Amino acid sequence: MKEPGYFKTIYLSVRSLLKGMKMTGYYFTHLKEIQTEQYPDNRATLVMADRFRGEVIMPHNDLNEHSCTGCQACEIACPNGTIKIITKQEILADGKKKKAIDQFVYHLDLCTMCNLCIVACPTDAIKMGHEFEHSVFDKSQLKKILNVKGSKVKAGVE
Amino acid sequence: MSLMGQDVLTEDGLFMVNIGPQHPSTHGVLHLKVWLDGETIVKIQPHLGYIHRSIEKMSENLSYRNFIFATSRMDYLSAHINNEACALTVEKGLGIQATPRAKVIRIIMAELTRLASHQLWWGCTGLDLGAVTPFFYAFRDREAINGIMEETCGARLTMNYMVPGGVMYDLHPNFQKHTKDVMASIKKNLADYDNLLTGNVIFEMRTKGVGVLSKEDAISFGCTGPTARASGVSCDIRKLFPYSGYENVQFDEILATGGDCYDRYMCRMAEMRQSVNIIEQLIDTIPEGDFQEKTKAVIKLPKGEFYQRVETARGELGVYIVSDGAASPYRVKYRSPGFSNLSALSQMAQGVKIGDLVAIMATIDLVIPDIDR
Amino acid sequence: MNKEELKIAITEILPEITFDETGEFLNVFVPATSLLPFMNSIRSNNNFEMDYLFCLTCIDWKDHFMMVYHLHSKKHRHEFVVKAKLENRENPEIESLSGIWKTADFHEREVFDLFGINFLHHPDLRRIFMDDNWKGFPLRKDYMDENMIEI
Amino acid sequence: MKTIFLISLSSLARHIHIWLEELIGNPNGVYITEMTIVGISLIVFLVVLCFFLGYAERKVAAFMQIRLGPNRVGPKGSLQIIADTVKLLFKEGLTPTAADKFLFHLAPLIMVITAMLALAPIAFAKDFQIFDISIGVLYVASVSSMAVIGILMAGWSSYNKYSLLGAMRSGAQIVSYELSVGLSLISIVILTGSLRMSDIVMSQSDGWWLFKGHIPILISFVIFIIASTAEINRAPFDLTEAESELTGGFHTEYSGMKFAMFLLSEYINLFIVSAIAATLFLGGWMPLHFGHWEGFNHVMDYIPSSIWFLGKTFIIIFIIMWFRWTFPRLRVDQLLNLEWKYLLPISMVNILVVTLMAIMGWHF
Repeated sequence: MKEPGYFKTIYLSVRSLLKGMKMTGYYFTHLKEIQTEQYPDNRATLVMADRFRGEVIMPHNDLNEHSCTGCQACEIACPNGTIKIITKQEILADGKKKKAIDQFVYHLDLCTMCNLCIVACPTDAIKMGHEFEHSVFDKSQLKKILNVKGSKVKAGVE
Repeated sequence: MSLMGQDVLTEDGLFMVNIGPQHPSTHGVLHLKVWLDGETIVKIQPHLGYIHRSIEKMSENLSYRNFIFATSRMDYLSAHINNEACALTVEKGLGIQATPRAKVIRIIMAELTRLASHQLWWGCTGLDLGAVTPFFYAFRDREAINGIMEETCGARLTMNYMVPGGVMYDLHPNFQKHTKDVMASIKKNLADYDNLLTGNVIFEMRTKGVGVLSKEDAISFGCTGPTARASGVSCDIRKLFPYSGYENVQFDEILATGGDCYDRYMCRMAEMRQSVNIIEQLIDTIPEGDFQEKTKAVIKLPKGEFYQRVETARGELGVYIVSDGAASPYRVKYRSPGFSNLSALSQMAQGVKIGDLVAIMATIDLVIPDIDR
Repeated sequence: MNKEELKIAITEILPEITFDETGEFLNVFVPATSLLPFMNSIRSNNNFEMDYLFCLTCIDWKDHFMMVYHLHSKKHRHEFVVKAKLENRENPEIESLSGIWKTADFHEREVFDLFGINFLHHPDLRRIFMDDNWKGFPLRKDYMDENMIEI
Repeated sequence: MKTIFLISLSSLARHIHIWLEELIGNPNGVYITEMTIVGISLIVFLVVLCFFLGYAERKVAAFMQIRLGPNRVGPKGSLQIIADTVKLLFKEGLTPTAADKFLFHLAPLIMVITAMLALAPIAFAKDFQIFDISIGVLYVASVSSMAVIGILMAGWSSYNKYSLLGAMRSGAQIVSYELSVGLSLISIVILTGSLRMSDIVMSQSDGWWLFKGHIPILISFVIFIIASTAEINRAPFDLTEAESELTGGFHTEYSGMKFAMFLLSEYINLFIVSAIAATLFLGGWMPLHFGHWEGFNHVMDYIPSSIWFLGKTFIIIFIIMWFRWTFPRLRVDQLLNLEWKYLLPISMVNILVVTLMAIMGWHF
């Protein structure tokens, strides 16, 4: 390929530069193309995707019941040791003993939001919440107990 | 006199500068010791390991379901493809295949990841060469892809969507519509990319004939991906060792012959168009059916060794699992593309200017966690 | 060449080689002492031309180390795995291949760093990931560290 | 030209002068007082100008990059720069232990002072000029090239290898581009026959040089814009800073107020270069006139001359900003190539043509 001559080089260079300037000039004059989202201002209207993985939560119903049986499947499934389940023995009405959760401890600081615990859960007791603003001043606040105090296992969940 | 209290020159009369670990254009914590003669680079010595997190050692203690998540953190721009490589290796060990639907989903997701990765690379290349504006145009399109990822996988960067046997859950109902919209806008915006950088005379001067890597060197250094394809090495794993149904897709392997920064750039630009092409072929014909093959709760691979290659946005990622029959791998080796590509840097940057070093680093598309693992 | 042809051709180069065909690749077990001449010949031999070393690693089998080289030929499109057993756990040594494949330079440094295998005649054998004064070799199975925690 | 406005900057200056003469009486006292007022108002003007330019640059950059830009502090983010200045004022000014302390502290001052000096002969409005020196163009050209001393000093004294590399680049760059800047200035001087700024402006009362000078002046205008962009180290010629190569170039080690001074000097230089381009090529404070359109010309005369001057200046500033947010950076050898292979030969030929034009009287 022949090298373009001196003046052609200048012409081609200037043309390519003007092409770029035309582009930036276009966006400078078309302000509707602006992509910025005003984050803390749009908090009220900000909708996260329904599958968004922000943190692990354990939904409770109106009767303060959850579906966690304390089977520890999530604890085994977690690659980082994020979940610790402390169980207790509950005595049922007919005198039988039954394993139930005492505390569902969730270390948010260790969690990588990989979703493996939710997939592993046989009773759909935990799911991913949409909260993503997790900054705290003290690391210990990131250790959360997911089951509400006094909550019980939903009837019929084994 | 400053800089004079001690002898700043080395014994050979060279000027040693540390580029990195904190430097705007090393894309992370790469440390290059550079010996300069004036502005000309005489010798380069990469120092790695600032972000070594021993993912290989960690994987030895994780089950076959769990170790996949960590690979998202290696090459975080190709997180999907990394996960896919692990899932494919486990599937190979189990002797199963993903369901047809999962295979197509995997290809679409992998190509979306490649597009997003190349877009970020394009923006960073502009940034490294001193043009700040491309970065924002690149992010405009990348955000749209990330939105799709978030909708279907639940995360924007470290998706962990692949599991042995398929994908974690089915596609989001809006997936097809959104993907088509995004593809249409990306095709339109690729013209912007060309106007802003590709044809620009300053950009061409900065990249043409800079950092030439010969074909023999590219093979010898184990370079893969666009870095090697720009030198004329045919190394697209999607073509050579098709996995996950790439054999049924029409696309071209992009090859160039120059091996300089400009060719590497053009390879990636063409690859973006190929990825759009692949996605458009598949998006309307995703087969119905299960998204995941049934696997046992505890996966145990038989005794043996399993090696799986995939083509990430940067090149060939190999996952080498040695199993002793237990529930977690005995040894995992990730053959990361960036590690080999980086080793060719010192060859490419021989005798170039500092500005060229930045251009070379930009066009071999370094992702440091991928190199350090 | 397919696996059978490869086996015959490789045996011609070095008769004392043993094979293992259970996996995906043809595994070729080479004595550590004759690794370098063997590799040299398969790199330059026109029938092989194994010009692409795509993976180089090591496995710690507790009583010995196994060096693993995945090789591919860009021209002939055949590939096989070369393995070399290192019995000496205290001071494992093997010849460096960085003169044959340039990629071996970095990969051998990685193996040296994480397994402590001494590559003879390597141009620049230093730790690559870990700190220069790190003690021990982390990917060995018997590696212990006070910072390691049980999850 | 008729003076239409009673309240114009020149009449304001004249009234202050008369008032001071009545108040003080002694001519020397009046002179000193006037100089003090000029100095203070100049500094205030420059600070306000830099706030404005800083804000404008950010907004221009943002809109070109499909962003919003500053929008938190003050209405539409207009006070963002003031907030940044306050932050920089309170920031600790670090000095490297091994730095040459004296030169390290001196360098930013030299940068700012040389930048300010070059403002003296610029005509801001009709009859409104600090110092109408007879060698105005020469003065500006020589003073503005002194900025390189500040950059070299900063790079040398910082005890930082990046700084040193940046400073050395700057030396090569300014020495080369000074030639093109000088030659394109001379092309106007040839046509005007005077180095005095006011004469140059007056010579354009019947049309700006850019229009009546035909293509040769257009070429020298383009060369002037390119070369002066290089001379004030702005992208795509910002090799002295080159943040992707040399992290911060010559000002890597500066922080706090000393860093702000480099920023200040950059914007003052940007203003000066644009002001000179506006004065020499676009007629300074002269309104836009078209041959026989009496009505149009009359309307144009109603716009104050200072608005004309600042308007033209800001258009050129915008173009230079536009360059910055569009182009990649050149490499150091390509930078010198551009000067010695393209700009300099073209401007030399151009000078010949302009001289011929001046002799033959081919311009309007």
